[in-house]
Amino acid sequence: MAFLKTIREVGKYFHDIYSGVASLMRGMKVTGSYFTRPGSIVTQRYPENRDTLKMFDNFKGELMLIHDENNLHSCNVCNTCARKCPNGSIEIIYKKVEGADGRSKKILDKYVYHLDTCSFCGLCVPACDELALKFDQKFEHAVFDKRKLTKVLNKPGSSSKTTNE
Amino acid sequence: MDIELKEKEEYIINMGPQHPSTHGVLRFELCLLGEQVKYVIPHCGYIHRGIEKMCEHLTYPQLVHLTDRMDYLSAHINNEAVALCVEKSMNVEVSDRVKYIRTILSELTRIASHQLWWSAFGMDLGALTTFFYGLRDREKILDIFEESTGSRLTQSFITPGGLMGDVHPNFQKRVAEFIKYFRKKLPEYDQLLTGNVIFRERTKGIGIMSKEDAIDYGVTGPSGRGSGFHCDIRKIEPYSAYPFVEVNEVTLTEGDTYARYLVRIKEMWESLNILEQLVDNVPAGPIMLELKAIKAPKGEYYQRVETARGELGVYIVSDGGPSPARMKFRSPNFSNLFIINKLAAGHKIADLVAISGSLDLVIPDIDR
Amino acid sequence: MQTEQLTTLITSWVPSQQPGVSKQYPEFILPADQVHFVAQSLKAHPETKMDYLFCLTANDRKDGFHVVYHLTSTVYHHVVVLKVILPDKENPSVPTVSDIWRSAEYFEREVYDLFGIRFENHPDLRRLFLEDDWVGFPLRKDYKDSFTLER
Amino acid sequence: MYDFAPLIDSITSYLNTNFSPFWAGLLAMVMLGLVLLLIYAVLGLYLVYAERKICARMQNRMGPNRVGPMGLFQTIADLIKLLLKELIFIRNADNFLFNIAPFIVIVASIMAIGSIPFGKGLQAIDLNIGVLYILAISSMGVIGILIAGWASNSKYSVIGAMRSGAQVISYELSVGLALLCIITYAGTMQFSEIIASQQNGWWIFKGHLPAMIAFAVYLVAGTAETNRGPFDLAEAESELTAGFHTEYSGIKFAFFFLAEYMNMFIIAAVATTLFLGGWLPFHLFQWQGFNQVMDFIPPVFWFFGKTAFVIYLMMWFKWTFPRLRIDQLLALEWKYLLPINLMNLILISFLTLMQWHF
Repeated sequence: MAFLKTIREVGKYFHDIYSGVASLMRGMKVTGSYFTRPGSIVTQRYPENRDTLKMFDNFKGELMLIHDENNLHSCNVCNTCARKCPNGSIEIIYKKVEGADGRSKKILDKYVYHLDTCSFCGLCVPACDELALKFDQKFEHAVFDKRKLTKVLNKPGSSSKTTNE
Repeated sequence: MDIELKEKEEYIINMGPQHPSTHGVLRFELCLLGEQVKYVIPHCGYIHRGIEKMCEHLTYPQLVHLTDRMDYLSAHINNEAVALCVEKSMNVEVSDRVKYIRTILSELTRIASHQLWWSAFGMDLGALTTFFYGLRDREKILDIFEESTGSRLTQSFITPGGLMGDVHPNFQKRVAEFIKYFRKKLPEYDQLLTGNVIFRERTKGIGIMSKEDAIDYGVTGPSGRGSGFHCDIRKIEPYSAYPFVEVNEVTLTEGDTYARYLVRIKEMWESLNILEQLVDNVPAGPIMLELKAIKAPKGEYYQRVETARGELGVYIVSDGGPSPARMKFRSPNFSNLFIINKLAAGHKIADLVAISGSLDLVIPDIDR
Repeated sequence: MQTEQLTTLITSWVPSQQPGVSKQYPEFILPADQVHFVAQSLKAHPETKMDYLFCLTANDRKDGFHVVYHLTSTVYHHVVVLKVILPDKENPSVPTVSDIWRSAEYFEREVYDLFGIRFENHPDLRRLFLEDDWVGFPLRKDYKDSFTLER
Repeated sequence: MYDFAPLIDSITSYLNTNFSPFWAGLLAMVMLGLVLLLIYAVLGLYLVYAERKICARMQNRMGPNRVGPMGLFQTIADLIKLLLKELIFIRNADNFLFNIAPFIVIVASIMAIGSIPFGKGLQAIDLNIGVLYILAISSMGVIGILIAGWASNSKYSVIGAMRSGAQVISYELSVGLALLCIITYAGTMQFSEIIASQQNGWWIFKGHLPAMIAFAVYLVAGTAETNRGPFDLAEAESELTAGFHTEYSGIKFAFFFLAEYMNMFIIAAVATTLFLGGWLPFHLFQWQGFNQVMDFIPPVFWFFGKTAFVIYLMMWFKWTFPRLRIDQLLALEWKYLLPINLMNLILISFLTLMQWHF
């Protein structure tokens, strides 16, 4: 019996070697097959494909104030977006002017957006009743100077739709 | 305390806070006896941001985005936990459409998380190619997320009361495509790693965790289920669309590193099955409830969900104000971490790496 | 086990228990010196078998610190919440349950770290997240530092 | 055809007629040294490039593609970067040993390359104990690794160095025994004669199954000896950050890095020479036409082609398999490779004795 046991153990020894090598071969088949198929490369050549690289419509890039062709935006300084922002990334600086009807009215002076503290939670966009805000497709946020991340969203010379009416 | 007093002349090594195998800023204090690990003391807190304190200053919709940053690999599920807890406190129910979409997103998140875990686990064991295969397939899921939610990692899409927006019209088609794609790719994972003789030798019988230990230490998720601990919240307290689908809890009884590995691989198959049941049946309906103000009434609320790593508990104490008076996240990784000394003591350094890899720790979730 | 049965059971152990306010899970407010005994009994009792402590936390309320224990059974899947109110805000202390559930050891270290509640007989009560020389306990309501975002 | 001996003879005779014997010898040495160093540097750099391209293809990536066409100059750019980098001074390190360790490693591999036959007559020194010389020299490298680990005054480095010591010393045995199989067949240790004995067929084909087993064992043990692939325990990125060269920076790190790749080349070159017929072309039976076409390809190409094949195999191993644990590594050597090898050697001795090989 002891002899049989030895035979079995020797058999197991060689079976271990065989099954081990076979399992290694299976793994090598996977990597080897990818090696022979250059079509499976998934790398995107980023700076070269800048022209064709299109982000999805919903992509949350930078916040922007929508301006129409007459350089008009629709912010009416209600401050909802600033209040909704969890990080205090939006600051709305306004000035009070005398309206046509004699009542003082708030007019947007600077819509300040701190990109450095923004966490792209997207609470501000649906909060706006005037639909004045949206996220654009920009994703290259890197700058050399941190101060450049503080942006003024209303374009120079733009005015609000509501004041013009 | 498993740890005896430190003797003189011990060979102490600090593994971390910057170390390739701790996957983040976690520090293991190792006492070595040659190659053998005598004991491990985990030191955490390197990425403690005080999320629970920050939540006390934010309104409920605002604090959702902080939960993304806890376990960033299951961001959707963390969001869902908060949303469910707040909805439970307000005693409202979202539409079936929201429930279905939430569950699809959660299951996609689970697959993505397991894919990243698989990649990193292979790296831990020295198989460098796994990393790229896992990430290649995860990219498909992230594209689905990006198309619908606008972000790839920290989506903040699920919010108390519903969703931040409707999903993209392509959503269901892309998910169905992904299911087909990934069913083809998953066997490759097995060929590359699961069947490999070196891998089996490295993981089988290493770091055996008994069921009692798992319950005692509160080790949940795939790590706990590898020990036979039936801890799947999707089965115990079904939420969202889980009551509508057939969920099979994957459990194994060996409790070693290989069992924890297999549970995750099988869970990916299981998640694909769940997705398949859901993706063609998404009903129509509103995506956001019409609520005057989203705030929890006075009281205490607790919601358990199953993230990719285990049981996430959200505990809200509210005074009825716009912000919670106390927000506690019972994060799965916090409990999963501290069993490591029990599992790794007596094994080799290489085994410690395998064990900590098989526990699938995400450090920001431990520290919060 | 249903809420009524749990109430009678816990009342038989601690007559001075009070029902909590939570509607979600059965909740019991216990005196600080009884919590270890109740915890042990809940784990040992064949009809409760509360062997899994899934959450231990504290919160800072007006009437003192509340230490909250969320227990469940892996056999029966029923949940019970124990709560201890510590009116002494200067030097709060409660007996540890880390000898009953190992998971409590680290939950208690976290609570000690962030609230300053001492757990008696805890084997290794050190700060967990913050540095050892940190001053104050951040999750207390009266905690002030220079960089908390105030709204 | 393509014999380099006349070229080298003419250079030697030119030196001997125009210079005194002392200067002639010195000039010959300097020329040889420069040529070897050039081969060493270029080969090392392009092996790194090849590895990066191959692993990229296996991982569905593109690999280096920015510096030069297809990234061909990437490794040269890396070398320049490493040359310009600061050499970090380690506090409390043994400075003399710390500085000398990379040189030991790199000198060992340069010396080994000297006796490798790249083509007919294209061999710096044709020792009559060539195989023994290579074994002796290449095992010197481990001394450098041990010194590097010890002198860095870092705990990770020491563990890496000790692992490397245990590993290289035990796998040296298998490498030696596997080579001994072919030496038994060929009856000589001189590289030129081993190649000459393969004129009528490479040893891996005419040595029957035992030669194939010896080749497989040699490949595994050789991979282990270079601290590569699934046997990179001495570096073990995920366990010991970088093992024995954790504390090295700049050009000293580059020395370790180059030496690793050159050791791989040496292992592959020795495998080529002993098992795959060195620079001999592939001949098939008596097909004259086919054989003449094969003869037309220069021997240097044959040598590098075969070496590249072996190197590709080693890279394939590395990018597919997980790393072994230290005890499994030693178990593989002492429980599997060594017994198989010994049995194999007995079998081969018997075959040689009976003259059963072709």
